[in-house]
Order: sequence, then structure tokens, then C-alpha cells
Amino acid sequence: MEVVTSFKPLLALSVSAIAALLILLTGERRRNLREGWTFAAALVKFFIVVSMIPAVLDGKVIECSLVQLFPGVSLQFRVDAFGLFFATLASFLWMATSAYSIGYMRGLRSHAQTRFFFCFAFALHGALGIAFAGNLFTLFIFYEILTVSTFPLVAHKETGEAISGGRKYLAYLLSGAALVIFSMGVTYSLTGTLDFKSGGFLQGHGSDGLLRVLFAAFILGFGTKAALMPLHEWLPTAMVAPTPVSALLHAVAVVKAGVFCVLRVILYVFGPDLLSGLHLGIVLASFASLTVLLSGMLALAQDNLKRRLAFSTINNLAIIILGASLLSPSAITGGIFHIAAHGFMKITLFFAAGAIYVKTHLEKVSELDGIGKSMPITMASFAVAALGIAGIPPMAGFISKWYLCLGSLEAGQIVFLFVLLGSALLDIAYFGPIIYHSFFKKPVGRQHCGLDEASLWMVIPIAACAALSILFGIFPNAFVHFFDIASLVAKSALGTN
Amino acid sequence: MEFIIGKYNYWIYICLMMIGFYAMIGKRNLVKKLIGMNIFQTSIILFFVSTGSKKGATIPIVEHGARAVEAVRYINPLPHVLMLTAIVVMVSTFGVALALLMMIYRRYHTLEEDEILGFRK
Amino acid sequence: MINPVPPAFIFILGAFLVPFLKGRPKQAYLLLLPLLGFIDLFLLTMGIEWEIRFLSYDLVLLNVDRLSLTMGIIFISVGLLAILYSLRVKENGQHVAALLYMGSSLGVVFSGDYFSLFFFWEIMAVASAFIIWYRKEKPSLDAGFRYLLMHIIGGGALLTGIILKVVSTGTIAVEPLTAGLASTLILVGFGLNAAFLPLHTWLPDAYPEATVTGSIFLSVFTTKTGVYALARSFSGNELVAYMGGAMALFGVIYALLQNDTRRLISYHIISQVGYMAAGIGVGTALSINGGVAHLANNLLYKTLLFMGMGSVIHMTGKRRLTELGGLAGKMPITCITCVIASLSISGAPGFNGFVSKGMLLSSMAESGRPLLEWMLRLASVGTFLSFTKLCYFTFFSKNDRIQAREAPLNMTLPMVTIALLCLLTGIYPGLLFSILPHAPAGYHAYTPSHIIGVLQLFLWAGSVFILARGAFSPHSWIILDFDYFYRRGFQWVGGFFTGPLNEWRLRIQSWSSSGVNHLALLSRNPLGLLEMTADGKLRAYDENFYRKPMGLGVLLAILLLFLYSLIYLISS
Amino acid sequence: MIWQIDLILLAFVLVCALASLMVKDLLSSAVIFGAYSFFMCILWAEMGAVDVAFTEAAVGAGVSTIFFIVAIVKTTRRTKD
Amino acid sequence: MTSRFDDVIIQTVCRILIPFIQIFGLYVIAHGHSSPGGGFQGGVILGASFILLCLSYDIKEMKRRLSRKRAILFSALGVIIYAGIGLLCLLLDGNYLDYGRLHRILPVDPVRARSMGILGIEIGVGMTVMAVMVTIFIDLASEEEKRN
Amino acid sequence: MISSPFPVLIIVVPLISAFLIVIAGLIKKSLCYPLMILSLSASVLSSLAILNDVLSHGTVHYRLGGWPPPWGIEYVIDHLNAFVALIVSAISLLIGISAKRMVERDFPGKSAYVYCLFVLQVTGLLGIVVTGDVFNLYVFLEIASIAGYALIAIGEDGAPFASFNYMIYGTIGACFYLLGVGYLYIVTGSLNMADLSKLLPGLQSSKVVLMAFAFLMVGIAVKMALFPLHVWLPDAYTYAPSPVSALVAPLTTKVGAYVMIRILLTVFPPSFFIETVPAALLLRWLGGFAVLFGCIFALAQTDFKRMLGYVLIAEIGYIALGIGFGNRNGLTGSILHILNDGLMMASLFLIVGAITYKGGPRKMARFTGLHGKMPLTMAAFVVSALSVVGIPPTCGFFSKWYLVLGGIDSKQWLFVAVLLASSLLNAILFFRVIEKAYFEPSMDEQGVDRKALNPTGGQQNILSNKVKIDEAPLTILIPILIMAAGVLSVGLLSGRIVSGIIRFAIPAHF
Amino acid sequence: MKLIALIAVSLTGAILIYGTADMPDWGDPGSPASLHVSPRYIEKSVEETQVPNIVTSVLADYRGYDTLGETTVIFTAGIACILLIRRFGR
Repeated sequence: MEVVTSFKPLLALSVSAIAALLILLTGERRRNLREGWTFAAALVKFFIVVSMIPAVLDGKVIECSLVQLFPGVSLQFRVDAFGLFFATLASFLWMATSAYSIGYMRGLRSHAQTRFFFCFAFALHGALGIAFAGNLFTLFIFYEILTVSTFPLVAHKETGEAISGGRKYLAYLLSGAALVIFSMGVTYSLTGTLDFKSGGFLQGHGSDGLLRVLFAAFILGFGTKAALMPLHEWLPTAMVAPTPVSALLHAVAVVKAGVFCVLRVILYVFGPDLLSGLHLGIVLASFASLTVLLSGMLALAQDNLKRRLAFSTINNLAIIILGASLLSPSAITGGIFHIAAHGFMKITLFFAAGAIYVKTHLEKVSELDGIGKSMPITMASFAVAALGIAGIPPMAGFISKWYLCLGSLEAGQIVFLFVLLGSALLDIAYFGPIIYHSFFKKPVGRQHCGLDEASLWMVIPIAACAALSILFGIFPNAFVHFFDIASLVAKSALGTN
Repeated sequence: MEFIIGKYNYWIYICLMMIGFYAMIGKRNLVKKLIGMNIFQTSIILFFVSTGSKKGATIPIVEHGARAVEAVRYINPLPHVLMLTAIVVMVSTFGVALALLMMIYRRYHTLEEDEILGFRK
Repeated sequence: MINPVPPAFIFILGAFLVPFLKGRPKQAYLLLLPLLGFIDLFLLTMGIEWEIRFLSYDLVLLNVDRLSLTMGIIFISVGLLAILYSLRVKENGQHVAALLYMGSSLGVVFSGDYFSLFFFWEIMAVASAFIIWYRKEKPSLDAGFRYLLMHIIGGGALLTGIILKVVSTGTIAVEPLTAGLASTLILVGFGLNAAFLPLHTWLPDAYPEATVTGSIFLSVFTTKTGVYALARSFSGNELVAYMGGAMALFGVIYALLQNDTRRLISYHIISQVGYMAAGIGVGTALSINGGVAHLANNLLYKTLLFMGMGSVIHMTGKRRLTELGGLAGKMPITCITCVIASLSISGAPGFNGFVSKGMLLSSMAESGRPLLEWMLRLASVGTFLSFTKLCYFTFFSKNDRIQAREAPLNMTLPMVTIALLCLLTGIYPGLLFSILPHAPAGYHAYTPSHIIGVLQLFLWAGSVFILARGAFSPHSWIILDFDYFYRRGFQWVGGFFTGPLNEWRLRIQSWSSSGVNHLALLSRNPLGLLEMTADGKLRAYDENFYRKPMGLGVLLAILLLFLYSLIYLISS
Repeated sequence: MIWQIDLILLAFVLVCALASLMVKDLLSSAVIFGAYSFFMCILWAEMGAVDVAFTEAAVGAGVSTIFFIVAIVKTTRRTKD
Repeated sequence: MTSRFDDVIIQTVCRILIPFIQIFGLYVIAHGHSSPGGGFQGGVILGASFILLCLSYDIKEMKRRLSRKRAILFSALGVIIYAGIGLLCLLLDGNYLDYGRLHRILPVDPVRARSMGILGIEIGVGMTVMAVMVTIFIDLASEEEKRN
Repeated sequence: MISSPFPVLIIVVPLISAFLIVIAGLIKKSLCYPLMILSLSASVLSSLAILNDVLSHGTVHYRLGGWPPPWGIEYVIDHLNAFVALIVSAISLLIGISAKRMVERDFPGKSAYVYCLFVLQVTGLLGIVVTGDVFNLYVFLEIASIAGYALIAIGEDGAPFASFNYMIYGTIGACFYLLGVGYLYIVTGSLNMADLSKLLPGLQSSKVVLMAFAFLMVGIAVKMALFPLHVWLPDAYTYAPSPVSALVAPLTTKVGAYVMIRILLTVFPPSFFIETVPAALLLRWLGGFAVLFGCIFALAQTDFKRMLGYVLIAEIGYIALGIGFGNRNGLTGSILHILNDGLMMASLFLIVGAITYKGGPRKMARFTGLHGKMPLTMAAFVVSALSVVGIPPTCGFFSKWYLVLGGIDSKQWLFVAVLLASSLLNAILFFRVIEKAYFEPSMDEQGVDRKALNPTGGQQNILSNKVKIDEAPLTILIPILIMAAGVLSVGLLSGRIVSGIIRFAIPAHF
Repeated sequence: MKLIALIAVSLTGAILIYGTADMPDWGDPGSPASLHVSPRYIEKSVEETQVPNIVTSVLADYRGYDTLGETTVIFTAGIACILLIRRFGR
């Protein structure tokens, strides 16, 4: 594998950090400039990230090593296919989110917007750092940056509920981080390195029992962020955050970062061979499937729209993990692709929920009857995304579902295929009523006076994301080669090329 | 017997030290505590000086005009030097402690620890 | 030279333009699309085209052979009529959904691999669900939801089957399947669309709930694609054959019991699909021809029936037989076309149903399946009976309370057209034979024995109806179908999810929250536990409480010294 | 260095130490503590540590006793133990 | 000790004694080389002489002789002398406090220079100790009586 | 033997300037502050020079008075020394810079003396660090302590009593140390660390050595406020004036920790405390308890400064824990934590100082809305707090990381768990404060429209009868910011620090 | 408290006394302390510093740095007392 040294990863990272500082310095008085920073940074970042795609598709790895942190581990950015995949997604969606959040925050006349945008940019910094991290330690650094910078976002409303939501968020994530430190320590003391390696580097170190415990610790640690089932509690609670934050939390940065980390651990730390040797893949897959089903069922019961979306997120994250833990090429491809697919679709859903909130201050599913009339574009996008989540073609969700199912058979585990299908069914079951109620049910006690869409700042990102989730379903390799990258990852992780 | 004669000096130092300690623990009066602290410090000096002593040797001042100076003939001067320093430190601490006591008295009008603690409550 | 595109694209892409048009141009545009489709069809050449590389698969979007071409022609032509019929509908969404629906079924028809087949299959399911929902009433919303769920389940089965097949054989090309888990699952998937027996419930549940125009589209595409898919993959499958027989009978029996006009027709769809399935299941050239011919015919007269009933509902607002009657005078065109359709479906000589049923029956006989043959014949009797019932109670029985006028031109025009087509194909079966997948090797529809047999049946059945008219008179019963169990199941499961399961979640959540809260409380003053007063309340932290006399610290120091020395002296 | 004298002096030292702690008047306590220092000083002189003894005489028995007394006069003589 | 001991005998005795005590103190400092004593002991004795002055007269008398400022100055100067000699050695290419190096500026041999250096620092120590003793005493003694 | 004079300049320059400050104070008060800053900068520069020497040439020896080692006093500066010396001098320079406004406002007439004692305190600490002689160490320990007692006692209301308390403990600690030295002297006859380390391996079974070890350990434990001998710490540091607590709190304890490492690693053979006597075990347990105890007590506090005091106890626990693990990673963590904790704690204490300087609250409940009033200070606070919690890339994380590694290497799972749990407790501690400061509107603004809450500060003219709190003066703010930046950059550079300095500070066979 | 103090003190005293067992006897000329470093002071003091009082020579020269520290301690104490007790500006 060819290694290219370049400062691009660093550049991409620093863009958002610099933007954050500029935002802070610009402050409340020059709002347009402040938001301009956000947007410009998002654009610049995206183009830097995209500019790395050709090289990575050629099988090269872009590296940028900064300082050595301790023997064998340095602050290193290493853009491989997987990292680039996540980075592309994150930076892409940041553009959408930044446009959207401008509309949202202004629409609600929110307080402390500077803090909001600052933390937002910083969270993206963290997410990209996670994506580009060349070793577990660097990854963890940015993981924590992400955690901390998201806390003010969750608690943004400054109400009691928001603050306690933020507390819960921190409590869960920091506990998880503690476990990660532990497992990272064990890994380091076993191997003396933390550099990611396709196919893992733990093979041949430590006893089976220790490795199993280690794996459990890793998964529990990163799993908190990925909201794996017994550790998911923070996520619905964190729904008190403003919607762009929820979108960020669920679609782009935080939980995806958790999943990304879990996948890194599975594919690049333990490696498929070791995991299947220890029979751990199947265990994780079982846990993930349990999460998939339970969260789907629970989503059905939620009346708060954002909370329902939250459970849906839990569901989909578990699907991604399930895919990776099946350890077969198609499943991994599908799982990774689902990171992007779900990203686009879920962000659409959240955006739509936010747009509804901004316009009508409605948050409950049962109150949304007939809203499709007044906000047709928003709700159409919602419908597209919701169906995509259920894996209906031509949305991007279908591609991932297909490959995940294929993968579960390749792994010889037909049970998980049924889990996936069951989850698709559940998806329909909890999104379907929203769709048809919003479009076809007559509003009760409330007059919708014609077309009443949110501001263009919000509608355009919504529609764009919905359109993209269709586009990526039809052309999975459009623009940024999501699918190719995903399959490249699977190939290299499984060592088939 | 040999053991006792050989070590009793050390034992006395231990006794003094324990007396000092006892004062510091058991006495409520800050001045008494201070006295205890001083006894404790002097006991250490006693210990050091004891380590320097040498049977059959004389004080560490070289006789005038002595040619070949044999180490056996003079008491080990090093502990003395150390203890001079220690005494100075002791007296310095003591001075500061008295200053502190006066400040405390200025504030609480008592030097009884329990009264001060009660006052603070 | 214009290269043909997959017809599906015309409709699917075309659908997205609809919202931007208004009034007449829109109507023209809507009619233009099927015409374009026709042109496209005529440009098609046999063979595989439009093979595109998608991810790791070679997708065939245009697999043209006689069967698919037949289906394409049928679909587009019926689609054209249906569009014509629904031209007055104002809501863009409905048009979009209908066009998507049409397009995706055409996609299914022309796809040469399972991947794209499934792709279109799912779009079809969702689009059709929207058509149902567009009636915008509570029952239709719920029914549509159930419909969608059923199809997702079916789609899931299909997907599983396809993936199993892909994994085991490595190819995704559509081809006849043999036994095995994969084929079973695919069969279940197709069968659900084709309303195989225990899986048929969505059909009578949803179709009557759709909009008037919507149910026409519905009746055209979903089941027929199912049949088509069966023909592609399962021709000659015994199970399919006998399932077809059973469906034919079952549908008829339930149809007889219905009160709702469109529900009655819906059950008939099951029955008719049963015929086709039987034909395909038998798998000889004749039977397949018969099946496909029946499919085409069925489309015609079933569409016609839905249109007829649709205009009745449209004009009167009533849908139950018990509420209808005496419309023959008020809506003559509708009445006549409906009668023609009824005759066609019953297989009266001279109407198209006669031809295809004849082909089916004789193929059964030829291949030596008397049981099947008799099942179909029996179903045929039922069909006749039920349509007699329908026509009688809708048009001819007395009902003075009803007010109605004839339907508008855009509705009657297609009805008349289709009625004429029914007659045309009935009288000149060659027209039909020319588009069949297999060359019709010397089959003659109008053999005397066949005609006589049919007439005998009719006579017998007709007399039964006249004699026992009372027994056939419509009732507003609730008729138990498998449906009941599914709904109960759904209800129970849904109730479980929203009830106990969620309660558990809430309970767990409240535990965790209270845990966190307690921790937060405790974290404010963890020492409160030590200072808990007698009444069990946490006291506020008081630093003086912990300020012990300094002697204690000294004591600690000396004790530590003691301990250290003790441990060291002992351990060394 | 005669161990008998040594022992007697040590006994004196111990007694003085205890006495200065037991006396219920701080001023007397300070004076006794001065005596303690003085005996200590003699003890060291007896052990041959003349410099230390000199210093202790000047500091312990002298200046610091004066400090002590001054401080006690300026504050209080009262003590509970 | 603001109150006066109006005792003529004590005052007279002290007045006579104090110069002797001070001379003795200086002697102890200077003669530390060959007999017990040195800067520290001498300093304490010097300090004690001032304290005696205070005890026999009053604190103002003492402050007249050795004001607070001057005491502080002395104490600082004493240490500066000490540290300065060390620094001087450093400047003369030696190690810190390497008095042997002083022979470069003193007209003596290195060994003798050491002795001279020791004397120098003893003087410094004496100054500091004296001044500090006086300072502490002044501060302890000039504390106002209990207020309020 | 003439060698570079830097080792001694580290000490002597501030020492002499301390005297000069007093004289300057008599002549012209305004000279004192520049003098102090100059001398502290000089010692920073000298420490840098020394560190450079050590890095390029290995251990630096300096014979004071030119006498060879066992007889004269020798400065032996190896990597550990040089490192700690730089930390101490640099942090004290920063604190020194910030002290100006606070001292001159709170002690207008006494500023010269405060500066003098301040410099003496630093000198004492530096002296402890650079010396290679156990008795010389005691002398400087006392300089530092006495200066510390005095500086603490001039604080607020309860300060003299707290200081007296501290003095009793401090004296016990110092005397125990001295006794330990005496015990060592009686069996070896030497006071030089290098010499002792040559002599001691042969005497390991001697009861005297064991007793000496016990005395030393307890003595140092008192000085570094290791649980359960920390009793003096919270009161003393709470009541001390802000600049003093910012100086004393982070550095004294750290220097104590340094002494412990020095004694355990250099004076005694390292195998002694791990194998011969179960000192490592005791340290582990005490450290573990200290961590938990400190965190739990810190949680109970309402006063921010007092809370920091308890956090400090916990941090000492970390260091003890790291030493107690007795392996390379654990020790690396401990030594790195000396730096990190010094920075963090200095920064935090200084931040409290800045807040109280502006008349702000010390009770955490009244921190509401502070972020709007002192944005930069609070930003620095967040950085330092995150570092205490152990969030990368702040430096606090890295030392914790090494400690965890050490625990894992020695298979002490219980203590690894304690370490991890403590960082959670710390998170509760500090996020509580952050929440207050950032997410709750301040008391006097609660009635005011949210929009008026301007997060960038600057233009807040909310009507209030209270003291208007805004950003502290630059002399305070800049050191705070420098330290916050340090917290971040040290974190990122920790690899360099460990591989370039600390690696050599630990005996090779670990 | 006093009782506990007494017990603790006597226990510690006992163990300390036990700890003295390995010490060289009091006044033993052969103890390490007398043999290792100090002989040089005694033997070379006059020769190297021309100071007959060995204590002075060690104090002010061999270990002169300690004495500098000691003097600083004194100075510190002085300043401390001034700072603590003296009232300024009243």
C-alpha cells in the first residue's frame, strides 16, 4: 500500500478549528459574518476532503504524522478509505447542517448562538479528527473533543431538562471513555502499538480470555457513543437539544463517530480473523440484533417525533454494527455504506422535524396530521428519507440493506437476515403512520392556511439531503464514490486484495 | 546490659520524641503543642549529636600545632554542623509559630484549640 | 435512430414533472406518457439490452422477449385507459403515485435480473400504498398501512430468497427456479403479490379502500406483476397450479358473500389470478398462453368492472349492494359495459374471457389434471353467480331512493373502449393470440363442445340464482377471512410494543434517570451519607464538621509511622 | 563522657520536658522549658558538642525563652491543660 | 514591653554590661575559627544585647539604637554578604562559595583565602542573626495590648 | 573543577534578589516587583540552560565550594531534576507575574515582604529540587516551609490558625525527614545521595535502614499531603491569599512528590521499595484512597477554592499511585503528572484568584453567568478543568494514560478502576461548575431578557448594585492564558517530554 | 484522645526502640558515621582551611552552602514575623 505524506488531513482538520475561533471572535454582533465563517469553513473543508478521494481510491494512504505522543504512538493522521468515507460524509453533511442551523437558530431567535456555532464547528473538528486518526490514541483524543464540544450543544436550551439531558450525555459518554482508556491501555501493553492496521493488530497477543474481555470493554466503551442497546439511554434524553444538534448528533458526528470507532475496533484493531477465531463477531452481532429489534419496537411507542427518530437512530446504528460484526465482505460493505446512507436519510428526517418545530412548534407525532399540506417539500423529503430508512429502493438505504442481507448470508447467519428484514418492517411501521397522517389526515382543530414552508435556509438543505439520499441509491458512486470506498474498506479489512 | 548501655541514649531520644508527640496530640493548648513540637525537635538534635559521639575522643577543635591529626581522636563534627543548622531552623520555626500564635490570639482571644474550633462553628 | 429506453423510465421520470403542470397541459401530458411508452415498446427489439453495471452486478433493465413484451403492451394500454379514466383527478400526488406505480411495474416486467426486479418491486409497493392512502379517510389510511406492511414482508421474503439465490448460484439473472429455500422464499414473495391464499388478505382489505381511480390502477398492476413473475420463475410448478385452483375457488366463494361492490370485485381478482396461476403452474405452452391470455383479458374486464363500479360510486357515493339498485336506467352506458364485463369474466362465449378460460381448461385437460380442471369449472360457476348478483343488485333491482346521472365522458370513454376490446378479443381471438408468449399451435377457441359446456354451466347456475335469489341477496355481514388473524396479530404485537414494552422502557429509563438524579444529589454532597441525621435527611455540607482537632492529624502521622515501621520490620 | 552524669542529665531533661507540659500556667511552662533547654545544652556539652551546646545556650535557653515569655505576656497565660 | 522598669540599678548595670556583651558577641564571631562559636552564636549574643537594652529601658530606646528599618537592612545585608561572597567566587572563575578563589583579589594564598572567606561569611551570618533576633523581638514585643 | 554556573544560579539569583527586594522595599517600593520578575526569569532561563546541558551531556554535577562530593555539597542535576526545576521555576514565574495586582491591592504596605517571601518560597522549592545532598534538601525544605507558613497566614480570616496547623504538620514532616536522614547517616556516614545509593544496597536488611525508610516516607508523605496526612491542606490553601495558594498549592506538593521519587529511585535502590519492603503496595493503597477520598470530599464542597484543595489531594494520590505501580509506565505517569498537575492546579488556583480579585464569588453556587463576564478566564478554566478530568488532548489526560498503562502493566486492575472512576468523579466536579458558569444566567440577570445576555461580553450594562465583574487585569489574565495554552500544548508535546526527558529520569532497568 | 495518644505514643516508642537494635552502639568509634566521611574533615581541616575548629570549617566551608540556607531560614523567619505581626500604614 502506497503511503503519501501530505498535510491535507491536517488542513482539513484545522479549517474547522480555525473557523471555531473566528466564530468566537466575531461574536454576536456581526452575525452574518459569523455564519459566513461557518459556511465557508464547511465548504473549504469539504473540498479538501474530497480532493483526497482520488488518491485513496487508487489504494494510496495519505499520512500526516505530527508529534510522537509516546513510544510507538504519535499524533498521526492517516487517511485510509474508511476514514475518508466518514470524513466525506461528515464534511458534506456539515455544509447542509450549517445552512440549516442558520435558518433554525434565526427562526427560533435562539440565545447564545455564538456558543452554538462555535461548539458546532468544534464538534466537526472532532468528528473529522476521528475519521482521520491513524491510531487508536489519536482517535480517542478527538473522540473526547467531540464528546466535550457536544455537551454545550445538548444543554443549549439551558432549561433544567436540557441540562439534565446534557448531564446524562456526559455521564454515559465519559464512563464509556473511561472504559476505552482502559482497553486502549491493555491493547498498548499487549502490543506496544496502537496504529490501525487493516485486518487488526491484536492477533497473537494475549490470551483468549483477556482478548474477549478487552473486546467487551472496547465495545462497551465506544458502544455508549454508538448507543448500543443497554447504553443507549442518553440518546433519547439528549433530544432536548436544538434540532440541528440532534441532526448532528444522530446523523453526522456523534453517534456515527461512535459507530465508526466500533468499526475501527472491529476491523482495524481486532481484525475479522481474530474476531471470528474468538467467536466474538457472532456475539456482537447478536447484541446488535437485539438492539435493532428492541429499538425498532420502542420507536413504535414514541409519540415525540424526535424521540421516535432517536430510537430509529439507535436501530440503524445497531444495524451498521451488526453488518460489521458479521465479518463478511458484503456485510461490511453494506454496513459502511449504511453509515453514509443513514447519514443522509436521518439528517433529512431531523431537518424536517426541526422545520416543523420552527414553523409550528409541534413535536408530537400525533399532532402532525395534515402537516404535509402546508409543508409539502419538507414532508415529501421526510417521506423519502423515511422510506429510505426502511430500505425501499431507490433510496440509498436499499443498497445498504441489500448488501447487509447479502453479507449475513455470506457469513452463513440467516438469522440476522431476518433481523434486518424485521427491522425494515418496523421502520415502515413507525414511519408509515407519520407519512400518511401528515399527508392524508385532516388536521384536527387546527387550520392550515395553505403553503407554509420554513425559510429557504432550511428547506433547501432538507430537499437537497432527500434528493441526495435518492441519488446515492441510484448512483451509489456519485460524486464521492461512497460505495467504492466502502467496498475498498471491506476488501482491505478482510485482506482479499 | 551491654545493649542497654550501648543504646540508652537513643532510647532517651525516643522518649523525648514521644513526649513531644504526646503533647502535640493530647494537649489542646496551642502553646503546649508548640512546646511539644520543640521537645520533639530537640529530641532529634539529641539523636544526631549522639550519633556523632565517639568514645575516647575529644571535642572537634584541633589542638594548636598538632601535626598529624588522627580522626579517632576527635569527635565526629558533621552531626554538630547539621544540628547547628537544625537549631537555627528550630528557632526560626519557633519565631514564626509565636507570630502565628499572636495572630490567632488577636483573632480569637484564646489559644485553646477546642475553643477556636468551637468559635468557628 | 432513437434507442429505446426501458419503458419504466418514461413513467418514473415522467412522474416528477407532473407537479409542475396544471390544467389542460397536464392532462395532455398525462396522456402523452403512455403514448410515448407505446412508441418505445415498438422500438424494442428482442433480447437483452440496457445492461448496466451497478456496483458489483450486471443489471438488465430491458429484457425483451415475447412474454415481457406482451405484458408491456397490456400494461401500457390498460394504463392509458386508467389514466384517461382518472384524468379529472386534481391531486398531483395521485398522478405521481400512479405513474410511479405503472412505471415500476413495467420495470418489473422488463427487468432481466432479480436485483432490478426487486428494486422496482418495492417501488411498486410503496407507490401503490400511496394510491390507497389518497382516499384520505381513516379506514383507507389504515388499510393502506396494512397493505404496505404486508408488501414489505413479502418484499423481505423475496429479498431473502433472491439473496439466497445469489449467494448459492452467484447469478442474479431471472430464470426458472427449482426447489429449495431460495425458491420457496421467492415464491412467497411473488405469491404475496399474486395474492396466494393465506397471503391474499391485503387485497380485499386495501383495494376497496383506494380512491375510485386508484383501485383501477391497483387492480391492474400488483397482482399481474405477481403472475408475471411467477410465469418467469415458476412455470410448471405443481404447487402454483393447485394454489391457483384453490384461489380461484376461494375468491369466488368469498366474492359471493360480499356486500361491498368493490370488495366483491377484489375477491374476484383473487379468483382470476387463481386461474392465471393455475395456468402458469401447469406450465405447458398452452396453459401459459392461457394464463397470459387470461391475464390480458382479465385486465380488460377487471379494469372495466372497477371503472364501472368506480363510476357508480363516483356518481352515487354508495358502495354497498344493499344501498344500490335500479341504476340500469340512470347509467345505461355503465350498466351495459358492466354487463359486458361480467359476461367476459364469467367466460360467456363471444366475450374474451371465454377464450382464455377455454385455453386454460383445455390445457388442464390435456395435461391430465382433472381435479384442477374441475376446480376451475366450479369457480367459473361461482363467478357467473356472483356477477349476476352484482349486476342484478346494482343495476336491475329496485331502488327508488337513488339519484344518479351518467358518468362523465372521460370515464365512460375508456369504459366503452374496454368493453369493445372485450368483445373484439372475444370474437377475434387471433388478436389476442398474436401477442401471446408462445405461438398458439392450433388452438381453436370456439369448439362446439366448449361452447356447449359453458352454456350448460350458465344455464344451471342461472337457474340456481333465480331459484335462490333470496339466498344471494346482499347482506351486511362481516365476513371472516384470514385477514382477521393477521389484524389480530398486528394489533397484539403493536399493542405489545406500545404498551408493555414501552412501559418497561419507561421504567428502565426512570430507573436510570433516578439513578442519575440520586447520584447527582449525592454528588452534591457525598458526605451527606455520613452526616445523615436521624430523620434520614441529607444535611448540607458543613466544612467545620470535618475540621478535626489537629491532634488527630498528628496521631494519624504517628500511627502511619508505626504501621510503616511495623510492616517493614515484619516483611523484610 | 561519663555515662552516669549523662544519665542524670537525661533524667533531668525528661523531667523538665514532662513538667513543662504538665504545668497549668503557660508562663511557668515557658520558664521550665527554658530549663529544659539549659539541661539539654549541658548534656551536649558533656557529649563534646560544644558548638551545639553554645548555640543551644544562646538560642534555646536564651533568646527563644525570651521570645516565649514575651509572646505569653502579650497573649495569655491561661491554659486548660 | 512598653512598660518601663524604672529601676536605676538595672539600667545602670545594663548600660555598663551591654557594650561588653556586644564585644563578646563580636569576639565569638571573629574567634569562631579556633574556639566554639561563630557567626550564629555571636549574632544571637549581639541580638540579646539589644534585647537586654529593651528589657532594661524600653522598646523606644532600642529602636533608637537599631530601628526596624535598619534591622531589616542589616538582616538583608548580612545574607547578601554571605551570598555575595559566594557569587564573588563564582565571578572569579570558581565554584559558588569556593573561597579559595578569593586569593585572586586578596593578597594571600588559597588556603588562607578560605579562612578569610569563612570569616567574611561569619560576619554576614552574625549580622543577619542579630538583626533577625531583634526584629522578631521588636515585633513580638510591640504588639499592642488586647484591644476591644 | 570549574563547571557551568547555571545549576547554582537557579537558586542564587532568586535568593540574592529576595534580599535585595527587602532592601528595595525600604527604598522604593516599585522596584520590588520588577526585581522579583527579573530574578524568577533568570532562574527560568538557568533551568532551561541546565535542561539543555542535561539533555546534551547527561547528568550535570556542580560542587559547591569546590569540594568533592561526599564531603562537600554537590548539585547533581539529572533529567528528573532539570525537568522539575524547569516546571517549578516556570510556573512560579507565571504566578509571580500575576501576583502584582493582587498583592498590591491586598497588602499595600507589605508588598515588598510578600514578594520577598514569595521569592524565598520559590528558592526553597528550587533548592529542594536541584540538590544532591539529603541534608541540604532539608534546609531548603525549611526555607520553603517557613516562607509558606508566613505567606499562608496573611490570608483571610481563618488563615493564621490554618497556617499554625500546617506548621505543626510541616514540622513533623520535616523532622521525620531529618530523622530519616539521621538514621541513614548513622549506618552509612554519608549525606550525599549518590554516595548513599552506593552504600545502601549492602545494608538493606538493617533495621535502621528500614526505620529510616519509614521515617522518610512518612515525612515526605506529610509534606506532599498524601492521604491520610493531608489534613492540613484544604484549610491552608483555602485561606491563603490567591497568588500564594496559586504558588504553594501546585508546587509544594509536587516538589514533595519529586522528593519521594528521588528518595525511592535514586537514594535507595529501586528494588528496595518494590521488593524488599512493601512500600509500593502501601503507596498504591494510600494513593488509591487519596484519589477517591479527594474526589469525594471535593464533591461535597461548596467553596470553589476548597474544592480545588481536595482535588489536589486526589492529584497527589495519582502520583503516589503511579509510584506505587513500580514500573516504567507508572513512574512516567507520576513524573509527567508533576508537570501536568502543576500547570493545571496553578491555572485553576489563579483563576479563582482572578475571580475573587474582581470581587467575584468563590461559592460555586454563585458562579452563574460568569462566562459572560470573564470569557477568557472562563475559557482557560474550561481547558484546565478538562485537563483535570482527563480529556485529551489536554495534558492531564496523558499522565492519566501512563498511570493506567502502569496499572495494567502491573496487573493492578483495582487501581486502574480507581483511576478511571476518579476521572468520572472529576468530571462531575468540574462540569458542575462549567454548567453553572455557562448555562445558568447570573443571579442579577435572571430577570433580564435572554437576548441581552451577550456571550462575548464587553457591553453588559445590566443594572446591578453588585460589583461589576469583568475580565481581570492583564497581568493576571496573561499568565492564566499562558497556562491554559500550556495545558494544551504540554498535552500534545507529552510524547517529546516523555521520550526526551522522563525516559532518562527513570532508572534504565525498569 | 489522651488515652489514645498515650497508647499510640507508647506503641510507636516501642517499635522505635526495637528499631534501634541494629544501630551502632553509642559512642562506638567504629561506626560508619565515624569512618566514612568525617575523618577527612578532621584530618584535613587545618590543612585545607586553616581553621582549627572543625565544626566551623565544616559549617562555613565544606558545607557552607547549608549554612547559607540556614541563614536564609533565619532571614525568612524574620521577614515572616514582620509580615505577620507588624501593622503597616496605621
